[in-house]
Amino acid sequence: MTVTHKQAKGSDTVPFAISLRGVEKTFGAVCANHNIDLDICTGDIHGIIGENGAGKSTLVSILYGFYRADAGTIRVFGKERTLRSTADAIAAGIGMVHQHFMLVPTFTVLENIILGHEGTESLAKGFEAARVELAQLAARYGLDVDLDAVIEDFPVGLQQRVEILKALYRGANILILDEPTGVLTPQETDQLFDILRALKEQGVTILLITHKLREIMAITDHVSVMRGGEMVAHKRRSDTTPEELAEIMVGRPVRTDGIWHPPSPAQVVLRADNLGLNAEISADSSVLVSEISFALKAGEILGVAGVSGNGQSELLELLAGIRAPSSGSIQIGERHITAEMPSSPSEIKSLSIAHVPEDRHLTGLILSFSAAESMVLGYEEKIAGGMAGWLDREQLGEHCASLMRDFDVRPPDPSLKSSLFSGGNQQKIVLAREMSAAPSILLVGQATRGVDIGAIEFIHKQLIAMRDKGCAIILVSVELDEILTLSDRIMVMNNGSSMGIVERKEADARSIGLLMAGVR
Amino acid sequence: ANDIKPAVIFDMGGKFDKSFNEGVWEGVKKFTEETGIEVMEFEVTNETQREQAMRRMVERGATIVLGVGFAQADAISKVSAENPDTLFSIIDVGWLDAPNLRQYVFKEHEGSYLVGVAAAHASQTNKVGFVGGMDIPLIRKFACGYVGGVKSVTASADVFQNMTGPTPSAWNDPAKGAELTRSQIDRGADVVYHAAGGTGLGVIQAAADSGKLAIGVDSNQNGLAPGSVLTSMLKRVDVAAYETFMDAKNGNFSSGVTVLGVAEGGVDWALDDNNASLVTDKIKSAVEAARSDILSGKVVVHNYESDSSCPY
Amino acid sequence: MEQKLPRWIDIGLLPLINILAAFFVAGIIIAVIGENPFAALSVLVKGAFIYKGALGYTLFYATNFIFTGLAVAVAFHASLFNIGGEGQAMVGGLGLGLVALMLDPLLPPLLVVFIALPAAVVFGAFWGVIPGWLQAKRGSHIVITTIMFNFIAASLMVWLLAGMLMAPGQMSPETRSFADGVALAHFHTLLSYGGISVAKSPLNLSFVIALIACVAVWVLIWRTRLGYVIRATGQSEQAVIYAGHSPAKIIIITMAISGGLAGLMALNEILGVQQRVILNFTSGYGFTGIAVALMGRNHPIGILLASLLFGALYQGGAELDFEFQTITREMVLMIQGLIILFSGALAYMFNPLVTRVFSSFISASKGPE
Amino acid sequence: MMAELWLQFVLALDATIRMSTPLIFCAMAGIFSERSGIIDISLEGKMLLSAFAAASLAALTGSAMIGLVGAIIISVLFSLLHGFACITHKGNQVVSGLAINILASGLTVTIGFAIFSQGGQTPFLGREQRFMPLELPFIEVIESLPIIGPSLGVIYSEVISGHNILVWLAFLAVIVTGYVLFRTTFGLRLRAVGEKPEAVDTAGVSVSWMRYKAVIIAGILCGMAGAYLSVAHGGGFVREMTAGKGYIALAAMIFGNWRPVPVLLACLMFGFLEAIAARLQGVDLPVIGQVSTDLILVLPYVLTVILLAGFVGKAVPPRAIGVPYAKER
Ligand SMILES: Nc1ncnc2c1ncn2[C@@H]1O[C@H](COP(=O)(O)OP(=O)(O)OP(=O)(O)O)[C@@H](O)[C@H]1O
Ligand SMILES: Nc1ncnc2c1ncn2[C@@H]1O[C@H](COP(=O)(O)OP(=O)(O)OP(=O)(O)O)[C@@H](O)[C@H]1O
Ligand SMILES: [Mg+2]
Ligand SMILES: [Mg+2]
Repeated sequence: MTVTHKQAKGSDTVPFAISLRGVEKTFGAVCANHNIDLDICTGDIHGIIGENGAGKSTLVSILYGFYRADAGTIRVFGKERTLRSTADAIAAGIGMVHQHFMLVPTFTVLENIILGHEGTESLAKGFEAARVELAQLAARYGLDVDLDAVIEDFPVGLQQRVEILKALYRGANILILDEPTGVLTPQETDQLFDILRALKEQGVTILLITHKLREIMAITDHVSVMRGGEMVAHKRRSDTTPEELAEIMVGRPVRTDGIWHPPSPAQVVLRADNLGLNAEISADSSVLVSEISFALKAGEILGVAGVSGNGQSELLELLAGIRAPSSGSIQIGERHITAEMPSSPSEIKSLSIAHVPEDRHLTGLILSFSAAESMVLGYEEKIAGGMAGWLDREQLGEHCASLMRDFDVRPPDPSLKSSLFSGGNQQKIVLAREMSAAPSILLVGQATRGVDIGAIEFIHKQLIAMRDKGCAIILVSVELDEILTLSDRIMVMNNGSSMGIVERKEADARSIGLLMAGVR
Repeated sequence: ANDIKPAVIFDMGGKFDKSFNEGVWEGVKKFTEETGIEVMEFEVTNETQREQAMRRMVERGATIVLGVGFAQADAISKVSAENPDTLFSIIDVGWLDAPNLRQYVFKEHEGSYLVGVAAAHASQTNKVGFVGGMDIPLIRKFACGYVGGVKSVTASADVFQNMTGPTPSAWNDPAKGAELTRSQIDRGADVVYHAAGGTGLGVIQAAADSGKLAIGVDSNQNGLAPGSVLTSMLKRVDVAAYETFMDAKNGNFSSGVTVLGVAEGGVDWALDDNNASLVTDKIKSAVEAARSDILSGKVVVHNYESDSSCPY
Repeated sequence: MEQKLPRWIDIGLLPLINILAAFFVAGIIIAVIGENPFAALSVLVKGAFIYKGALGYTLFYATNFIFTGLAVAVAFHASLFNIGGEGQAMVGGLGLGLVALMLDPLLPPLLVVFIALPAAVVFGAFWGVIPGWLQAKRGSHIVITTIMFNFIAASLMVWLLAGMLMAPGQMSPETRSFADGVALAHFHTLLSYGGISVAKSPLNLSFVIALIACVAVWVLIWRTRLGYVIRATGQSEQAVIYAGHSPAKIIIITMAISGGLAGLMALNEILGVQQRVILNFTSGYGFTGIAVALMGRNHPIGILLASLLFGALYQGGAELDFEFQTITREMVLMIQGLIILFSGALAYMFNPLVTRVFSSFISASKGPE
Repeated sequence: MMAELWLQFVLALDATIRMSTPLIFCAMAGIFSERSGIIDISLEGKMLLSAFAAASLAALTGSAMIGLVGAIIISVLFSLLHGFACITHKGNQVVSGLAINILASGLTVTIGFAIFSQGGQTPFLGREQRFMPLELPFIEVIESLPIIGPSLGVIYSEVISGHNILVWLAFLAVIVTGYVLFRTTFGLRLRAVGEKPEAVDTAGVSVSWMRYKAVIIAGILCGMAGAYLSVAHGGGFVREMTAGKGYIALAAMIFGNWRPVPVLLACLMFGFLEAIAARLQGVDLPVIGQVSTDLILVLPYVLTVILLAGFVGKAVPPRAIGVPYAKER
């Protein structure tokens, strides 16, 4: 099925910024893009949505010359182009902000921006010229960054800003953003959208990939939907609704809210008392977490909201035994975890606490392992007792296959390498592993980052079901929507300390947002 | 008997090591040139090959097998016992016992003593040096004889001693050899003797660069840097190799230990056109005097290997 | 674009093509010096497998490579680059020797062998654990420390063998021979008990131990919890901490296993052949183990095959040196270098070509669609 | 006595510089290669090949300069081979390096024997066929300065003056390396390609070509190291004459965290440890007395381990090192 849409502004004089016909791309047996036709109007913000693995990233990688299409034509501003390399794409005026940033972590902002476009052999001269130009760009689009800061010290929001600046510096007038908001806080997302609007005003064409329909509705002019490698629909934003888009995407109606129902909390299972954590190696010995106190009951979900980098990650690591508290205590049953008597991840596990880490790539999975192997990470003892215990392949495979069935992991192939699953499915593997341990307490970090709406719906349902079975859940998320959808109580963190715990019925986006910003 | 089939097994240094193995090769070459009989050769590259090579030589019909170097002792003692009809000969070994095995032992200490005497006379500073390859008894034996020779002339002389290193590359590190030599020269040495294989080339070159003197070892190294090599301590392994094959050819082969010292012409110092200008009459007569003292038994040069110590 | 090749091409045909390419280049060199490349090849192959005792020697060398290759591979699975196989083997041999020399006057030979064998493992492991500990606890780069530990082991050997351990009345830096019977039985003797007579070769029971080690390493890495954690440590320390293990501990354990395997190499050389500790018995096998492990893709079966290849090259190469006056041991070294280059470093060179040929073959046989 | 000790110390410094020179060249070569993401353990082999090429050409033509040029060419050729295996064909970098090292051992002796029939050695080179030490002017002037004259004079005449041109080039190489890496566009891209090749690729710069350039530069530097060994510091080629220096240079490079100046210091440290080891052998030290030869020989290695364990923090290699760059994940 191919659908093309009419030139929106109806004039034939302004050519499409991008116009694709019959683009094909296969990886081995997988057809990632099949017969793609797509027209993007100059000056538009054009959204692309689709499930995980639908072929969105592949399509834009072709546009950016990163992959070469097997067939099809690409026109940029009406001119047919062969995009053999990224250099060709840059020359054609295309810039891209990748989902996983293409920044050298040890370099400064300035170095990253001018990389490949230094102008002269002498760096000093290149820097000078770039500073001048960047100052102008920053003023024009409201993009302020410290040019001399090192990238790895930057929060993701700022890193992304650098990526945008980099593209603009290279003269892009078409900007592609692949899931730019997946890792951003709502505030950062708002700032990003302000920037995008400013860019649009200056005539830049924007192609935006996202999983969040709210964002599509908020900012785009047109939206295209992909499914299974094909382009299945094109819509004018004003002619569609989130419900309709979701249904085209997933192929069935999706419930985005109304999953929650009142909990029946029982006894307290975990108590944090004045919990604090100081940075270990930092010269300024800054405080990462300070004076956090709360009591968690069985059968409730405690949401932890906050702009990322305000100590939620560290709190989660404290509770998971990865870090030892500097002060205060955590009480679980009879056990008091303190600075003097720190815990360890293995002890925490033995206390029937499971942990879904924030970063599934670095921590939650071992990407080069098969799904079956990743499925027992931290629980190898279940299959093989003792350090030299025997890991039975068949048992591993069966264990994994049954969990994959329960959690609808696609493809349900235990022998597939973990890295080859889409983000949503990787997330499901981690969740399946941790939930199947039937813990009495579940720590969850960023449950649905980068995951498509179908999978989000599924994951949310699972969490509520766990809660109903009497599990106590701590849910850390930068998605305010997610917190509001799932939590029974909400703790808001700012600058390492708690701004207070709000009951669900008293919570709304505005009040929580103010607390997140540190306004009481 | 003209149906002899000789074979030689060089050791790890390789037949072109510019000293020990190459000396043997000279003797082998001379034998081939004179008799027209080809000699089968093999150069070992690891420990296991010694025995294997010896067996292969026997299998291929060798009637006399010459092993080069003490490292082959174990192999030759096994293989000679298994093949009583084949003749064997080994250089630098004197402690085995087999009716079909001839062993050559050199009195390197005597030769080193001679060049020590020469060094002491040539030295203006009364400081001389020695650079060895690895800190093993054989090298200590060279060093000890040398010290004896030096001290017999100038009792108060300083003899600096350095070893190159613990790994096999110690025999092939001319850069380090040169550096050790320079360190000795910096401390005042003006004659440096080496027993370090390829490393020794660095010794000779460093001495030449600083306008000092070096002493070569094993074969005649006087020609390497004419005018800078005072003399060389000759270890006539070529004679041993030649003799072994000749005796086997002529049916004169005898087993037992042959000790080659100054008296037998097995060790000596080298005098030729290249160093004629360096060896003054005084040096010449002193060395000759030392030689006759050794011959007469007036001087007995201490053998380090006899008690693992050096009295000088 | 990226047609997946059938397994037989991937692990059978391609390596074969690579080796042929190496032989082709080596053949050119041999032709240049005026020898017949085919004659040389035939000597190489016969020398490695066919001549009397040749196979025994080939397997004997292969035994060394299996041990050192496995040592490198185990460490590699934890992302540790253990260059110290050479030193670990030396120290393993030292430990074995010390035990044998100490006990052989007191105990029956068989018992001595049984005690000396683990001593080789323990000493080798010890020499691996120190760099492992330094890496885990002090962050000292394991590549440098293992290089340094090779030098230190070599010095230790010279010091002991030319000093207190030297056999009295001897002049070479080696210990006295062990008592009779303190040795691993040779295959030719074992087979002669069964009435089979084969040529003498140094091939001994160590080969069987090496095969057992292959299986053991395979089980360890892919079938035990420890192996799982070792591999996980190699991929992501963060994930390992999260899973409740200590990467430092795993690094140390891994290096102990790796060092122990390298130490086992001493069995073959010292208990198998020399029956005394000699200087430099490792002859660079530890270094070659790196190439063996990497060519064998760090898998015991691959290592076994690579070891056989290297063993054949060592043995057949020596035979080349024997047979041809013009072919020297350096030339044999060159041929070995070429083979490592083609079948190791350039292993993927022919992939695209073979893939293209293969897919055109497939589509031709399928006919036009 | 004090003056004598001082002199010995100064002479040890002088020796340090001579011993460090090949290490410095090789370590800088290593920096270029590894900063671009290519592990290079073939430093040893390339140094050996170029030592051989330099000595042979110098012996044949009588010109050290031709020797140096030949050394560089041969070393670059083998760098290209390394690149062909690891960059173009995504082969294992360590295996490729090992193969080159083994090839070098065999090739040098085989060709050497074919040309010179001296068992793989080249003829001993005369002074005119080598780079000889250059004496700097003003030694007398400095020595005659009041008060500081004598001690400064010794340093000037022994440590600073009296080195051959390649020694100067080695130190220049450090400055150039630092400048190129951190002050030029080329250096920026080079470092980026070793840290995050995707970033360079998406910036429209060819990752492969950058890496090729890096290994070529490494080849040039290795060529100089080899030439230094055989036609400057030494006077001829001997089989295996590099004797593990390439590996020590690699260690120095890691020790210095892939940064030119710390790496220079690490090379000097290795040189210094060797120099004093040479000078301590058989010397009567106050208090300790004579130190055993074996102990002295092992000193540099033990000290390295101790330093590494005690003082140097964790070495952080370029992040993309050893991984062939492929667009597909
Ligand atoms: N480098 C690759 N090699 C092989 N197959 C690939 C590669 N990249 C993508 N694919 C295949 O192409 C399909 C589309 O992948 P793509 O990354 O474009 O999905 P996506 O729509 O961006 O998903 P997500 O929403 O998770 O980002 C995948 O299902 C996968 O099978
Ligand atoms: N080498 C590959 N071969 C086959 N499929 C691949 C390969 N690499 C990636 N894919 C597929 O590409 C798709 C997208 O992968 P990607 O890692 O971009 O997922 P994602 O949802 O974007 O994850 P995340 O958001 O966590 O980064 C997945 O369906 C995955 O299966
Ligand atoms: Mg994607
Ligand atoms: Mg994604």
